[in-house]
Amino acid sequence: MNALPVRETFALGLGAYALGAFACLGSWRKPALARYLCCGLALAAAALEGCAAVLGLLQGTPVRWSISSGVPLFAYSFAYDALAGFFNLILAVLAAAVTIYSFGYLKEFEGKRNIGLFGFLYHILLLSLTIVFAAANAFLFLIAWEVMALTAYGLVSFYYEDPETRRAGLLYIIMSHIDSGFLFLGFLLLIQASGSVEFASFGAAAKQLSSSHQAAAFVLFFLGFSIKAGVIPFHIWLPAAHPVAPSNISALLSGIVIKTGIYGMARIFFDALGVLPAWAGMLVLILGVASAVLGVLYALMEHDLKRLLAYHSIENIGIILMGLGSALIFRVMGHPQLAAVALIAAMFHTLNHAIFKCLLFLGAGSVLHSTGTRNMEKLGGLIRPMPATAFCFLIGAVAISGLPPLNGFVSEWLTYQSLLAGFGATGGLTRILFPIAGSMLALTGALAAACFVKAFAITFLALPRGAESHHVHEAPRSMLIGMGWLTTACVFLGLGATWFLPIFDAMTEQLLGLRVGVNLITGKGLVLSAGTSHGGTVSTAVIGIGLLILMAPTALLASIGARRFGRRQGPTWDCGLPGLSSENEYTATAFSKPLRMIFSALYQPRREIQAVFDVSPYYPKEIHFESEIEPTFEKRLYAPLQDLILRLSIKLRAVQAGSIHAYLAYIFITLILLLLFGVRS
Amino acid sequence: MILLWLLIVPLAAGPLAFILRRRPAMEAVNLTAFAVVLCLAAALGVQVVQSGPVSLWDGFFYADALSALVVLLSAFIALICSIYAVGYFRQDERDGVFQADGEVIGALGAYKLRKFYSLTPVFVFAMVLVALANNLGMLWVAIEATTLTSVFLVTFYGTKTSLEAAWKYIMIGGVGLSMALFGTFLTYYSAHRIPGTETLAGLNWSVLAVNATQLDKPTMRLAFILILMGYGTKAGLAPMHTWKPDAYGEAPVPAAAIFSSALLNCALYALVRFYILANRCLGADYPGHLLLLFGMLSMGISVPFILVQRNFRRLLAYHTIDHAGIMVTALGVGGPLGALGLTLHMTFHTVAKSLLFLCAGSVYQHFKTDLFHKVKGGVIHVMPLTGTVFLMAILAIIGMPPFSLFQSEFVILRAAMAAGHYVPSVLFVVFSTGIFAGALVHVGGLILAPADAAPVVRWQPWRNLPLLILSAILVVIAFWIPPPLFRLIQGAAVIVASGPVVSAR
Amino acid sequence: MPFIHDPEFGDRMITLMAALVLVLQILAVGQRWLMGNIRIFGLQSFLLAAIAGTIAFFNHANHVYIVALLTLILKAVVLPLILARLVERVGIQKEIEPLINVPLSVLISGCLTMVGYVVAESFYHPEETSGVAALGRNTLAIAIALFLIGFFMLLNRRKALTQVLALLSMENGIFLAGISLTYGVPLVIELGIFFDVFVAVMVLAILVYRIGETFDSMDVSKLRRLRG
Amino acid sequence: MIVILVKSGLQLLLLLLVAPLISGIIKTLKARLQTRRGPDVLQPYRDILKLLRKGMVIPETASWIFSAAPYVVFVTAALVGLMIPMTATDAPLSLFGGVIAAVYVLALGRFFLALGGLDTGSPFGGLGSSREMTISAIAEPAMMLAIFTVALSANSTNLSEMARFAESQSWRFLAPSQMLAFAGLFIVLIAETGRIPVDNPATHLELTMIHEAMILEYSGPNLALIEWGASIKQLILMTLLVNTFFPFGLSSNWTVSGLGLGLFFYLLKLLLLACCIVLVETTNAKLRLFRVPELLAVAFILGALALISTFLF
Repeated sequence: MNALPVRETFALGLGAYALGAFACLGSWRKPALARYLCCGLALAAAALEGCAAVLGLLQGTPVRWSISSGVPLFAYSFAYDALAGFFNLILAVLAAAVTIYSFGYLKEFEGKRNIGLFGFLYHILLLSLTIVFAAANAFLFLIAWEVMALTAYGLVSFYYEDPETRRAGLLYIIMSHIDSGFLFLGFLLLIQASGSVEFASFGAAAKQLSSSHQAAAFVLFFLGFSIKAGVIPFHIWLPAAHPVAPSNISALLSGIVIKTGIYGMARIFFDALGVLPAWAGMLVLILGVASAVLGVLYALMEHDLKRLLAYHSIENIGIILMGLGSALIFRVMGHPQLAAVALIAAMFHTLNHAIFKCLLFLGAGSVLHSTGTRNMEKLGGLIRPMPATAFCFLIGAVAISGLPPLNGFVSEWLTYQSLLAGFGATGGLTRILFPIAGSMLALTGALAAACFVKAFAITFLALPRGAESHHVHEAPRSMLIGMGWLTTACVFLGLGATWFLPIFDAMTEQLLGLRVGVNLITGKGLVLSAGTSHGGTVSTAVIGIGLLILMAPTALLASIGARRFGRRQGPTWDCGLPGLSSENEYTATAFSKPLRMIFSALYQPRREIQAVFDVSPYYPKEIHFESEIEPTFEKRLYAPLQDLILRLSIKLRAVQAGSIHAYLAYIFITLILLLLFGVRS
Repeated sequence: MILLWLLIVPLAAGPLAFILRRRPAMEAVNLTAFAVVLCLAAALGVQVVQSGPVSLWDGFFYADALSALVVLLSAFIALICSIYAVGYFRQDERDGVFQADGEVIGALGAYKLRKFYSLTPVFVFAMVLVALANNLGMLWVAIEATTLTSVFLVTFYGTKTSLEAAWKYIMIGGVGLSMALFGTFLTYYSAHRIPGTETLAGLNWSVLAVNATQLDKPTMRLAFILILMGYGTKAGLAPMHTWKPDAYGEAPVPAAAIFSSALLNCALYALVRFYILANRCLGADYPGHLLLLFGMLSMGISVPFILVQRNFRRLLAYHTIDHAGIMVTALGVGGPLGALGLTLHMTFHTVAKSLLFLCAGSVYQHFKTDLFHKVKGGVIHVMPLTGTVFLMAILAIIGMPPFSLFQSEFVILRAAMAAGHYVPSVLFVVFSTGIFAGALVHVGGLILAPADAAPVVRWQPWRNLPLLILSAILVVIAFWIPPPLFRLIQGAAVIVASGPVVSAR
Repeated sequence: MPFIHDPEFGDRMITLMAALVLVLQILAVGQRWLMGNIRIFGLQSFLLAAIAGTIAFFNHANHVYIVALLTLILKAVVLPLILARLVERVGIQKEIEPLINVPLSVLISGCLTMVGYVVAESFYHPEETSGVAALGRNTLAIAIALFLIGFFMLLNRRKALTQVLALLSMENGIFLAGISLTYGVPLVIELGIFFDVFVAVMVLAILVYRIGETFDSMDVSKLRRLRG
Repeated sequence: MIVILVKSGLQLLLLLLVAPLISGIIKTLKARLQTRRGPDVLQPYRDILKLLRKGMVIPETASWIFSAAPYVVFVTAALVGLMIPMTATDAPLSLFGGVIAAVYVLALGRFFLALGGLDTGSPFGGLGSSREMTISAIAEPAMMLAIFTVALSANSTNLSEMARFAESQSWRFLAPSQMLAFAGLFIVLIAETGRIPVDNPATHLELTMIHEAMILEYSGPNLALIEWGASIKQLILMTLLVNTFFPFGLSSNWTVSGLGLGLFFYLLKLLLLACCIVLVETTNAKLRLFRVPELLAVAFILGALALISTFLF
């Protein structure tokens, strides 16, 4: 195949992003123009990047090139291989959807906010994301990584007038700087081992990396990437930052920005660090399970729609880590075949999660756009005024709960198969770890289903609870198109999973050195097999078609009676009370009450009821009910750490207490010490 | 001949400004003098890059790539700050700052201005002399001169706190410089076995550097400790840093900007001169370990103070201590890469730190306070240009990648890891993360706070021009460094790593 | 007086005078009166000039003569006069109790002398140089001790003026070290150093005067407003 | 392609007929055990036919989801029915959906039923959905562990493979792992189909009902579909239990004689299992809702023990 113009389209895409950025900045005085420029150029750039990604994947062989940077020490070198192509494809798909969505969403900013600045930051964010995925040397990777964090900070704290947003933004940028600190040290270790800054040289030098070096590098990289991905002990910034960000930005954040952590892990663990020891894979798997279970448990207790979705990002990252962890374990236990299946499961779930999480956040955004509130206790009955948003949100909810025939089920099924294969193939402790992880995945899936029943039903079904959700209008057309584009992607990836899998072959060949695509697809391209000895087969296409075919007789059966006696509208059964209103409906807190009781050890729930009465306590005028669960990580881990640092620094302030004699004493003592001991060394 | 003119012009500008009492005249003298000095410095740089070290009066004044770089940076900052000073003091006069302490109206104001406009050129003369003096004794005399001329700049406003800051400045500076003098004497003694060192040239750095291997080892070890303590005090390394926050917090902002960038470079220049001698005489690890110790101490001590700081000018002072620590660490790491990291960092830091001080100055003058909690509305609403430039500069100074300071820190850390200093590298990253958090929380809060209805400040020509120039430079050098400047930086790095290229007379 | 030319006599005289300087320094540490301190400083400078003169006489190094003369005029006469006039202008005579009480500070000065010797031994081996060049070889230890005690006095005293005096005595210590090690640095540098010291004293005098005016007391420990 | 369609048509017919029969048998057996006559075995058929002919009342607050839910419940149950080997070892759609797919398709049905319950806006619907989702969430891991045990030993998650493997081994059932898995799965069966210790199917007492609360508002054909779907789901779970642990009598091919024999054995085994369920129902009282997780924790422990015992013994 002649050289496809990967490099040119990629460079054109970057140029479009840069042009868009400065065009928006230039036109910040005229909001309408800025909005058109921002969305138009971003869409064009996303399309270009999408083509580049597709060409890159078709190309098969990685395309490498480098341009000299200002500082003659380092060149900016790019490598457009399968991994970069895949992640850039996800980015392009999401960027297109979010840009179309933003076209309608930003109309609301016109009077109040600076759209030019928003467009500038938005373009630079997408630009830096594209470079992060295509960077081929540590220097360029770190620059793009920090620019991404910086622009994401600018966008997260876009509504900076309320202190909650500012605090969340600062927490975000400080945590992301800590993780780039870890990455910096990790890269330095590798650069020292390989002598050069290029990723390719890391892989080669990984052989003679001493085991302690490799372990140190692994821990540093794992900490760095899991802070960015929001793995459990380091996740506290995610539920804080995503809800306060504008909805189209939190869609991008959850969809692709936390995936840079996953991309980093795939690139470094499989490419640059050589074969990692078994404990590394197990650590990843265990933290994956912890993130999945705790993520969904905390999500259940949220009644802020976007915080709920943020916690679900943590859960799905956990599922992805399960795939990655088992891939690492299989590789070191000498089962490249199983490792490839596990890696495909992880990468496919990354793609699926990116799409349905972005869809859900856009849905939540249009709900917020119409009603103005994120609190589910005030929403309800939105399915009548906003049928299209409700349908898209429903598809997203079914997909994220992993229910067939949509794409969430396919990747969770592949994860199950790799976990099952783990039981048979490995020995010792891991033999038990895999099935337990499998059952935890089942628990996560079921809890996710429960959580999204709550989210969808309380937000969209029954009667509107708060004043905000009464006279509500449907989201503008462009927002619906954005969501529609992602809904079709969900359905297509679900039903047509078997046609989509071959694109992972190039990636598994690059990272693990073998192609397993062929034995994953059997039965005339319809059935997905696990390609392992313990595996089963499933075909979402047949399930989908089966459901449709069976729908026909049942509809016939049910319509016999309905035609003759018709259907009547009647009030819901209200046990004889005078008319049922929205106060009697089940609320989000009530829905999650049984689970709060069952997992009370984890939540430590706290409840306060004050009855306000004037005559006697038995006839309360008002009852104030307040219940909250304990933010264990913030309270137990991060708050004491922060207090310790601040107390320490306040104590250290005494060094500069103002007395000149003390200052001179410091110098005197240092001089005497150095004179007596310094001279010897 | 350039060297002579480089010295004469600033020296002459001082008394000339003193004679011409009226403000516009003094401003004009200052501006023209520093513009001429900048051109001369640029010419010197070009000549040194093309034809190697320049010397005058048989080696008494000697300029190689390192000194040319320091002179260029000092001259550039002096010009920028003098432009800013014009606007700054006009605003001070409008605000009646000089009348504030109720003494003699008018005359005192003029006297203060005369004091500033006459002392700054002499101060710049002293700094240029530091860079050009080949004789180590002359080097000491020049640095002592910088201290003496800058004391009255610190007491400019005449408030009680500025007096206190000045006293601490001169006392700690005096102690430091006496230690440096002692070190210089010991260096001179350690060269007593080398023939022909009785004459004046005996104390010339180029002579000593060439036959440094014959220096007396134990004496050099003691001498290096004393020099490190002495010039370290001028550079503000911990534990001798205590004068810096007071002096920078109290001095008028143009002076503080020059202190924090140009004076720091001169002190480091002196340290580097002796490091080269010690490196060739004692080997790299003895001076290296000492420098790493002081570097880590300085970075460590600045973290708590930045985390709980309440005054943004003092925050910038602690930042300078941190960056002094970074540069000394780079020197301690040594080797060609470490040296390049040092010279790169010196250049980038000079631009970024002076920009920060000038922004802080504008904010200070508008809000009449330098305490974070006293500044009501967000700076970005009241002063849009200053706010954005301040935010950009603070991001640059804490090492955010698109800007150049990240590149120099990358070089330094890579050199440190290559030399096997694992603990210092880890500490380096930890401290810079701490400082990142502290600086961003405080300055971010200052700039991005929500706006109450404060009127937008109108365009201030004199003060915004330097801001624009410096921020433009800051953005440009992040992506492209002009080749002649980069060759100068590389030449300086080669000298730091391996001593003088060719032995002057 | 034939014995004048005998180097042995010269060496004895220099060591005697250096010892006297050290004793004066320890006296200054315990001294309460400001004027007393200034006079001690003047006497010390005079003795230093004498040592320099003796070394110059024996080595016939005429640039050392000039240095000795300069020290005599500048440090022994002019500086004490300026400082005395400053004390009258400000009008504060008595130094209050130093930070560390007198007996303890004298004891510390003793230890510092010991440190001086330890440091001197660590690098200065006079045996190699013999004869005339070895004149005043053990004055180096006293010079370092002078420097350290001066530093300690700076640390220990509250009065601004005494701190200036301490700084000057440190500078004397260095001057003595220079003389004993290499018979002083080249003349031009020596002149530069003198000039700097002189200007420094002028600046310090102005500052002390200003502090006297604004804080109406020279007690430096009151300067504690700048913290954190 | 045509063969699969014919087979699934046959199996669908069998499914639709046997399901109400089994729930009828359970009801009558329970009544007999409690010394009362109880309705005759065919009563569920009459109920369904009666409901199919009745008119429907749709609550005002309900949206299209309320009326779509019954269809989804019925269709998902039917589809899973086609994946499970009932009379013959290879079920018609077994290639296209393993046991994990079956569990998740049932979960899809439950998802929409819960949404339907909440759509009515009445507190009972919310109560039922919340409890249904909670209990099924707790039951999932236990079910998965039990299924893993069987699947791992059968080297495949396809139900036909599992049945064929179980058939090939003699006295496979007596292996400790199989017995523990059977016990765990039996508890999960009780929880999933809403039998006595977890939920009382017969009651309409507000605070105790779980499954009934969700379908309170349904009437006419919708209610018929839901009832029928629920009975099909019950049949599926019982078949899963029966055919993976006691596979004798499953015919290896789709000949008329083989199917006849298979059907006889299949109904016999279902009858036995129904008797066990009835025994459990009559001897136990209904557990408080917050004690149910302890019961399911027992099931989880049994599943884990079963799994460990596969490679211990």
